[in-house]
Amino acid sequence: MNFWYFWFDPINFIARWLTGLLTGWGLASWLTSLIIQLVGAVVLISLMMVFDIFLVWVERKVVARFQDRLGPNRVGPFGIFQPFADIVKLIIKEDITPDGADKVVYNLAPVLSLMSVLLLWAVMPLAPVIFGVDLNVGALYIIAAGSIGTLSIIMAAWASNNKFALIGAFRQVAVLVSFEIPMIATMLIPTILAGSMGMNEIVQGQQTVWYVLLAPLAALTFLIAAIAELGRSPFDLNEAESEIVAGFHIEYTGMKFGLFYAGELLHAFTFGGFWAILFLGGYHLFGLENLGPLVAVLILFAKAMFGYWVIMWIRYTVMRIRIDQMLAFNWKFLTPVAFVLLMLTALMNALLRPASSGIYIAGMLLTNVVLGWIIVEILSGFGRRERQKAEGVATAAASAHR
Amino acid sequence: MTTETLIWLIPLPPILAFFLIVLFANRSKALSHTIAVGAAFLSWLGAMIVFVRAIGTPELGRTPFASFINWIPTADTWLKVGVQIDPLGAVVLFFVAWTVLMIFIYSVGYHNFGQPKGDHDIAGLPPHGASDEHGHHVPSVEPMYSRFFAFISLFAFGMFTLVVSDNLLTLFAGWEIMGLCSYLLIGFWYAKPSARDAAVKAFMTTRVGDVFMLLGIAFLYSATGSLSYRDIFQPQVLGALASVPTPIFGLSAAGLIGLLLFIGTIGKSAQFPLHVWLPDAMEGPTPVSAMIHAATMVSAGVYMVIRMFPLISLDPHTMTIIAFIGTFTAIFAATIAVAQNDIKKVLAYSTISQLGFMIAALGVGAYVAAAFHLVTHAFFKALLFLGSGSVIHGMEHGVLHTGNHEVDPQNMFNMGGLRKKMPITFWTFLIGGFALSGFPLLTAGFWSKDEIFTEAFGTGHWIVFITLAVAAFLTAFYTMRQITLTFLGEPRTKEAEHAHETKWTMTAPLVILASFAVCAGWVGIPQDFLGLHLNPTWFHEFVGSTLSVMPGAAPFSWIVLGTSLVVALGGLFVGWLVYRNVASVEQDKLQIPLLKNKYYFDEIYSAVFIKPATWFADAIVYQTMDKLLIDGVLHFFGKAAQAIGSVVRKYIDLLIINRTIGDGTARVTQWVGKNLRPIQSGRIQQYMLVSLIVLLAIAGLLYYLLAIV
Amino acid sequence: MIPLSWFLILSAALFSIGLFGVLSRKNAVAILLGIELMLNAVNINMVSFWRYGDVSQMAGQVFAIIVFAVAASEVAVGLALVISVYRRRNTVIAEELDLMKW
Amino acid sequence: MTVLQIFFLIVALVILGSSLMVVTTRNLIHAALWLIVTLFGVAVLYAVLNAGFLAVVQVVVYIGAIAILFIFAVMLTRKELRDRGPQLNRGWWLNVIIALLTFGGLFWMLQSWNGFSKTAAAFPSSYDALGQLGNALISPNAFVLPFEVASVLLLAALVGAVYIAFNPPSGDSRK
Repeated sequence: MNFWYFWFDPINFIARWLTGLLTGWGLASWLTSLIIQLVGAVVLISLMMVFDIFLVWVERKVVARFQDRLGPNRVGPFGIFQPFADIVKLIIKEDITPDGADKVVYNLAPVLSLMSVLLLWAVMPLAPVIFGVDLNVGALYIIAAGSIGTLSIIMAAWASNNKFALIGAFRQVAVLVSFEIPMIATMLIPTILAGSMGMNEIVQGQQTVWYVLLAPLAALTFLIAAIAELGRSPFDLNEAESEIVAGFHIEYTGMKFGLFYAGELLHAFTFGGFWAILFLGGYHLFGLENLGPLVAVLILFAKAMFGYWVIMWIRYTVMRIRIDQMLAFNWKFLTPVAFVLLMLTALMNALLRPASSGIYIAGMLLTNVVLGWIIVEILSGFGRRERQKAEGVATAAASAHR
Repeated sequence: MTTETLIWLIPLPPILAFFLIVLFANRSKALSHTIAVGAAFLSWLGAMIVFVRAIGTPELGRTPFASFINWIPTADTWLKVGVQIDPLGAVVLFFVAWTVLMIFIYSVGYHNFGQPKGDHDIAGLPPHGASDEHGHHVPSVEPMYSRFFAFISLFAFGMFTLVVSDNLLTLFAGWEIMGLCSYLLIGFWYAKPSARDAAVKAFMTTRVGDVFMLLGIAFLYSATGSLSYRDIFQPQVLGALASVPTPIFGLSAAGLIGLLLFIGTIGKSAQFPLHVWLPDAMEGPTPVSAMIHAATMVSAGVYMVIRMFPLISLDPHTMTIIAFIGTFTAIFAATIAVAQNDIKKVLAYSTISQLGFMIAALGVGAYVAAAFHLVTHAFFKALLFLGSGSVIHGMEHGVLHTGNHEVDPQNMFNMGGLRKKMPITFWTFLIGGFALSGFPLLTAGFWSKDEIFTEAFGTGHWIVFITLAVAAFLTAFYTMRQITLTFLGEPRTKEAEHAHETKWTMTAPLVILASFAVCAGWVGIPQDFLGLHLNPTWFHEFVGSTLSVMPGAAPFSWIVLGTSLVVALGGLFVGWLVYRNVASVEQDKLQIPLLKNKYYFDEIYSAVFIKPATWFADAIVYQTMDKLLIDGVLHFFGKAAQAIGSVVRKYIDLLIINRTIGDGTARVTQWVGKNLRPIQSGRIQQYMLVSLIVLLAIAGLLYYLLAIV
Repeated sequence: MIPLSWFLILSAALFSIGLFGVLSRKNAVAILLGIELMLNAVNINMVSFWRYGDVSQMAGQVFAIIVFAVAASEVAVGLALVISVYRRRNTVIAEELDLMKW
Repeated sequence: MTVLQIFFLIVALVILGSSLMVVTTRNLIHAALWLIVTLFGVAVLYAVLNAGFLAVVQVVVYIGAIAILFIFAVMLTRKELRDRGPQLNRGWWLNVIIALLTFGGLFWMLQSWNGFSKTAAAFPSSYDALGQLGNALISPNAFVLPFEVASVLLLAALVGAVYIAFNPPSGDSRK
């Protein structure tokens, strides 16, 4: 019985045990709850950091497969201990602070960068009973944490006293501030569908049907905005090795660079997780999550890994685009699409909600399909015009040449 | 669908077509004419159904198809509008629907649909032809094709409204819509100054008649409180109207109203003395001439008089005036027609003359005869006009072929021998011409004209009878002159040699109308013709039943029959005889200046009305009233005000206001500004500091003051 | 429980500090920073009055949000102006931008 | 003194200290970063006041947008990264007096108000402040008009900012 209690509510089980223990020591109740919350946060963060190490390996392995290589395969079976070797390497490197750097800010930036990612896990509902806090403004919280990441980038770049870093930061900040808009707009779509901004309620709202079925275009838009937010290819022009060497973390060495790197990987995985939560049903998988919270956590991690894999897939397949193309893409395409989606979804949701669930799902899906079709038509028309213009220029040039 | 509903719906398709073409279809020529012809066809269909039901309904005269709605509330009653089809309305609807449909179809060909765009055609001028890829000159399509169909659709709406309405108000509305369309269509080629002038002339001249007609309607409404035929033609109402005297010419109210309404007809049906606009109206495209100025609109004037016959016939004076005007117009226009060289002008004067026949028939009380001639005339005159349009079209083809644009394709002396080139046009034109002349027994014109003669003779109007007989002789003469000059003999010009037959869209209406020009008369063969005892005259029975008392038919007379045979056959023969060998204008003995210049009516009007009016406007109104009197007063005021102003300026403005107040304040302001200048340092923070200190000071002061209180 | 006065005193202090910044800083951007401080002081007041009054009356929060909007607009336009001025005059020192004087 | 009061005092100290740094520090980037600390402190205060939504919005709008814009502006309006020389106007001591006077005036005014030191009723546990706020913002009986006006203001500011900062492609304004 004790075991089943643990199995179905492990966190509360441990919390109750700890409370008993600590009050037994004679501590004040507020101190006890504070300690327990701190312990919870520390445990969660530590787990994520360890998982981050695993992610390094995943990333290196996957990219290798994408590029038709083997990837790390010397340290341990399948090279699984390669990240530890990397860490050792990073730690023993010389820690350089450039001359003319703003030391405090310079050292604060990588911490903030990783912190902004870890903050996100506070609202991540891992299982029905395993979550940090159930904020009623969870969706906004994600954006808020993301803005701290933006801040860390600009701090790092400015403190480095380096032109390349500053250029990278400018680009990144412009991109982040811009892509926040479609991101918020598409995050509001699950919010509308679930009737709440809280992550838990959004996940619970997907008990019967995942929102990716109701709003596939929103899922796609969110993914694109998330990739831009992450600064990964094709939107990785904050790093853009071939142009500005490494962007904002050009001057960082050793473990400080490691923090940025780890933060980036974990960030990608986290957004995979949020993608799963907002659109892919979170820990729901045909009732399997009822077997126990740990199963639910596994399901969620698998889905998050899928999202992470999609992000990687795009990263290693698509080439980088220019900053002006990127901003134009956002302001002239993604933002309008996101707003149209938002309005249309709200409207259709209000119209179809009273209908039976079959009609509701079919109607929402149909709306998305029709809108997608219209978007594709508009895009292809635009593309045709551009192509004709280009061809016209080419023929004109050719005739002039002749 | 009940017949009443159907009658309501008859005028609708053309107006819808008008809006559709104007708003949506004006880019596509094919769509425009499809809409217009389709609308005309729908109206035709409705009209035919109504007509068939009407002739199948016994006692239609007593209980016509009628339906009305309350429209405008007047004090304690309603101004009603509605539709009504009685036997007269039915036959008018019949010929209107047919001619309108025919002319719509004809217009498609007339405006060269399917031909290429002109090389240098501009909107507002007739098309000049185009060159195709082989360098041949071919006719070019009308640039304002859609506009034409929109206008004639609107016109058709007006005509149908006029025919189906059961009261004078909607009749007048249709009447005026047609007036507008007439203006628009005469001036269709608005880039031609002559077309513009003709349009304005037509509009202004008919306006004179319309004003009197409106007066008549207003008088009628004030006298009876209703405009609907049903109410007006009540015996007690008519009796009251006939017995009320008016101070004008000693006419009764009925007579005066009838006279006023008849003046409207004079304008619309181009009777003397307001006939001057109709010949000039030939500047419009030929389908327009056919439809508006021969078949329908000018008939509307006659229709109105026939419609109001129970009222008009109450006063013998009015009837005398009507008879006089009609008879005079008939002979007068016929004499002018004899000397015209333009193929359309001849027909225009012929139209005036024939309308005179109808009016004269009404004047002698021949109600049915007038209606009969109205119907037959509409068919054969539309046929003649369309035929002339076909001839002109063929001639234009010749002109395009030779490229000699000096040759007028409308002048009959440039034609000749066209019967071989344009056989269908020739034969149909011949039928129409014979119908117009009253060729015995076969043609419709004979029967209707004969009936008018019989009535005039039978009622003892000798002068009318003889005058009309002479006019009929002249009619036959100029008709044969026209046919001879146009179709018989040898081509007088190269252009005539190269003319050829027009398209089926133009010839098909000709053939259909030609059959009507023959057959339409057979419904009106008198019962005792030649002393035989035939079936009762169907037309007489049917239309006559419109009146509350069936008019009696005048007895058959050998004198009348002989007269009508002599004038018709004699006129035709003489015409052929005289013009058989005429090769040029110089050989024509009838080019009498007096006739050629239409008795100088335009000049007389110019001298009598226009010149004095211009003189009055210029000399009296402008020079004396405006410049001398009004401007003088105004100038006086202006001068006086200026004088007062200069005094004020000198002693008050300059001295006190400028010197003391103006300069003084400026100086003070300048001084203050100079001394306050350092405050404006341009530093935002300093401003803020100062304003904050002031705020704190005032807040403290206020608090202090409030605390004390 | 925290008394309302603490919040009010804090916001008054923050407001005064912001005011000092606005009045004293040379750099135009820094002046805008001071304005942000003042706006935040106002917002603290709004929210605390909401909390310490009738919580079902949302006016305090609503106007806090409107202050957010105003602050965002003000910063956007203000900084755009500063950058524009810098391009033309090559300085952002408020005292040197005294073109609008006599 | 309860835990919450201690917590408040700490936050208040952070806010005041960092805001003082904002107005006094020489390095403008540091001033902007200090501003972020202040804003974060204010966000915490909102959370203490049960206005969670405002706290998050404070972070999103102020830290995520406004502060970043400030740092941008600072970077874009200098030729070198360091600020040299005094950053305060000459008569800054006068401004200290003015600020102190303002504070004194405000304090004096506030303490004369009888609701000055009242305490709040406990926050109703099931009260959905966020939902109420949302309703109030879009309810025609409440604040929909100010809300719309604010949105129009934002739009105008957007257009205005783009227009002002737009660098004409040709022209000699950039020297």
